Amino acid sequence: MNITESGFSATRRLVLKGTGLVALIGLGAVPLSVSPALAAANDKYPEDAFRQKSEADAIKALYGKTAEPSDKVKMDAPEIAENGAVVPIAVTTTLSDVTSISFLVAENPNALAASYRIPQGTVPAVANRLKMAKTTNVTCIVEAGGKLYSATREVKVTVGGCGG
Amino acid sequence: MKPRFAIHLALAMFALSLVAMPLFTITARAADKIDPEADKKAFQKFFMEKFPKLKPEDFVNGPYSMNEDLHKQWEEKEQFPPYEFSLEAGKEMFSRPFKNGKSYADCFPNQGIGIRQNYPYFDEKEGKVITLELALNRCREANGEAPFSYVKDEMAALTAYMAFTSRGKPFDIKIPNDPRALEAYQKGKEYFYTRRGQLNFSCATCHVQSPGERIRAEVLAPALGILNAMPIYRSEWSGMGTTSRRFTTCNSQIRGVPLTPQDDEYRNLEYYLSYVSNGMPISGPGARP
Amino acid sequence: MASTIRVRATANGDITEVQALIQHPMDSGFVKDAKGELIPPHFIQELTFEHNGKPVFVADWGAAVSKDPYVKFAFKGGKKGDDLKISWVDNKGATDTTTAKIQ
Amino acid sequence: MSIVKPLLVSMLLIASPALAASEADFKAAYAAAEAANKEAGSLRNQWTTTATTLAAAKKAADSGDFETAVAQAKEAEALAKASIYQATSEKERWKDMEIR
Repeated sequence: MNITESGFSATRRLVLKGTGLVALIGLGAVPLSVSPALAAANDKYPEDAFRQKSEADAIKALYGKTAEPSDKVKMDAPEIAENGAVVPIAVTTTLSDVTSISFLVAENPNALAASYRIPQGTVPAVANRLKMAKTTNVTCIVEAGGKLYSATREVKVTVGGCGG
Repeated sequence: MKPRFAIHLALAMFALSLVAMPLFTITARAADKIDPEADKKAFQKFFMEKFPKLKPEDFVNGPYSMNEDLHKQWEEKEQFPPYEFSLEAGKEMFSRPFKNGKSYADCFPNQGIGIRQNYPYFDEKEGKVITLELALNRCREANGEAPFSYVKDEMAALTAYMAFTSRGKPFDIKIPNDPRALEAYQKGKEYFYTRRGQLNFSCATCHVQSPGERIRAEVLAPALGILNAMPIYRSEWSGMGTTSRRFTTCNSQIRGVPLTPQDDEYRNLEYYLSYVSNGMPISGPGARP
Repeated sequence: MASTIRVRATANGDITEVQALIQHPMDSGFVKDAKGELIPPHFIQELTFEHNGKPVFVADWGAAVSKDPYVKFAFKGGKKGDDLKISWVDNKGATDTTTAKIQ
Repeated sequence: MSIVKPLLVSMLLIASPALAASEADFKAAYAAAEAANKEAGSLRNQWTTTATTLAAAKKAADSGDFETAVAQAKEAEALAKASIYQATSEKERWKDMEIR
């Protein structure tokens, strides 16, 4: 069945058109976050971290330190996303004393997608649905005992249907 | 878009038919008698044999019964399905009376609860197929209210609620012994198998020849049970879609100009597709990629 | 207007599992509308869950969280009948709050 | 041999300014395409690409570029004819794919 490849119709795939467009849109005035090291612990919205482009800058802005991969961080993500607008991603961990969990999508316009503060007594596990601009790596960061652990999976994303 | 392609396509089709012509004359078909019952048996047998591992009721989950990775994503979504808001809106709209005090419940048998599996039906007075969406708009007009668009959220919300009240009930489409009903059924079947659009696909090209295969990121659903989950919340539309919206978008995807929603062709198509899925449980409203 | 927050909180043993679905467009600011103009960013930034006045879960969200966002987590110390207060605020300052009973 | 071809083409161009498409040619080609597309409409089987090509032809004509306009109008006519052919040939051929 030869599917003629044609530019997919603009209106239908608008949600993915965002990839080409990198616009620095200020997210409203929010007081500058305290020194990065405490960024995650305090109760302020990590404004600066959400504005960073790359994953590394976002992690630095959010936690002020780097993460090391650990198999104690179990990540559940689809191999091929059903649709780039609704990608179910979940993480659980056996690490103890977890204070924060974050999700980053490497090649989204802004890498940091979501960050969760885990108070004492809350189970260190989160499931949510994220938007992904294209096939890329999704990374989960767990802050436990002041150190950062991570897990990464590639999730394939592409348009569906025969184009129109 | 390569206009050249269209010419080659036309020529290719022309050449193809020359080859097929002799073949066609050899297997000239007697004017076959319209036999919906036999069609349904053959239709269901075809899919059951093509997917032996699937239980009959699995077919109503479309692409999610075709692929393990997709099935997992669906199960996760179903914990708190995205059509939840539309379903609640539909329930609220369904009970809200019209300006004249009447409400939808007065237009439908059994107050409209648990009857979705009987739609579409053939109205012998009018000699036409009546679908749930058409009946809802007729109810509105009969009570002095403006009809809803067939492809927008209000119609999707109403049909979502009515489908929800019929969940699990098997499709129960009847074809009365009326030549006009048989003809409507036959026209629906013809539409289903007719190639259209510049891509020259028919519904069958995708949903009979290659269900379970991918068309770019999407996995194609089998035609059996394909309407059981209607209306559907599609991640791709990030919104609700009625049967009408699904038919018209399928047309434009293969570069065929869509007809007007609820035209005869679409209602007959829905009549045929629902009939051959008789016995399959209603699973609407559904979530889809 | 009915609340935009749908919550299901079920306690089994000491662990209360919470699922929430929130009605919100979550526009990222990168998408164009039919007329080709950019839809301005409009998304929930902070979502807080409180049990007995104490936050048990706080979400900081960016523009990459899906439309009608969903989140699932669990916490210890909740029991049937307790209240769970949920509130969100978005980048335009709009907010919504609801209280749910743990089942 | 490769030198000859461009030579030939250029000679053709020089010799044919008089043949450049005129508005009348466009109008005729456009009318034919529209008629064919109308017939496809009566068979309930138009293609979206016919409409877009017709629009392109009109646009080219409005900007005075009748050369492209005629070409596009002819293209649209071919598409419309193909959609008519598709409708008529499928009247019987749909049975080939029917599940029996």
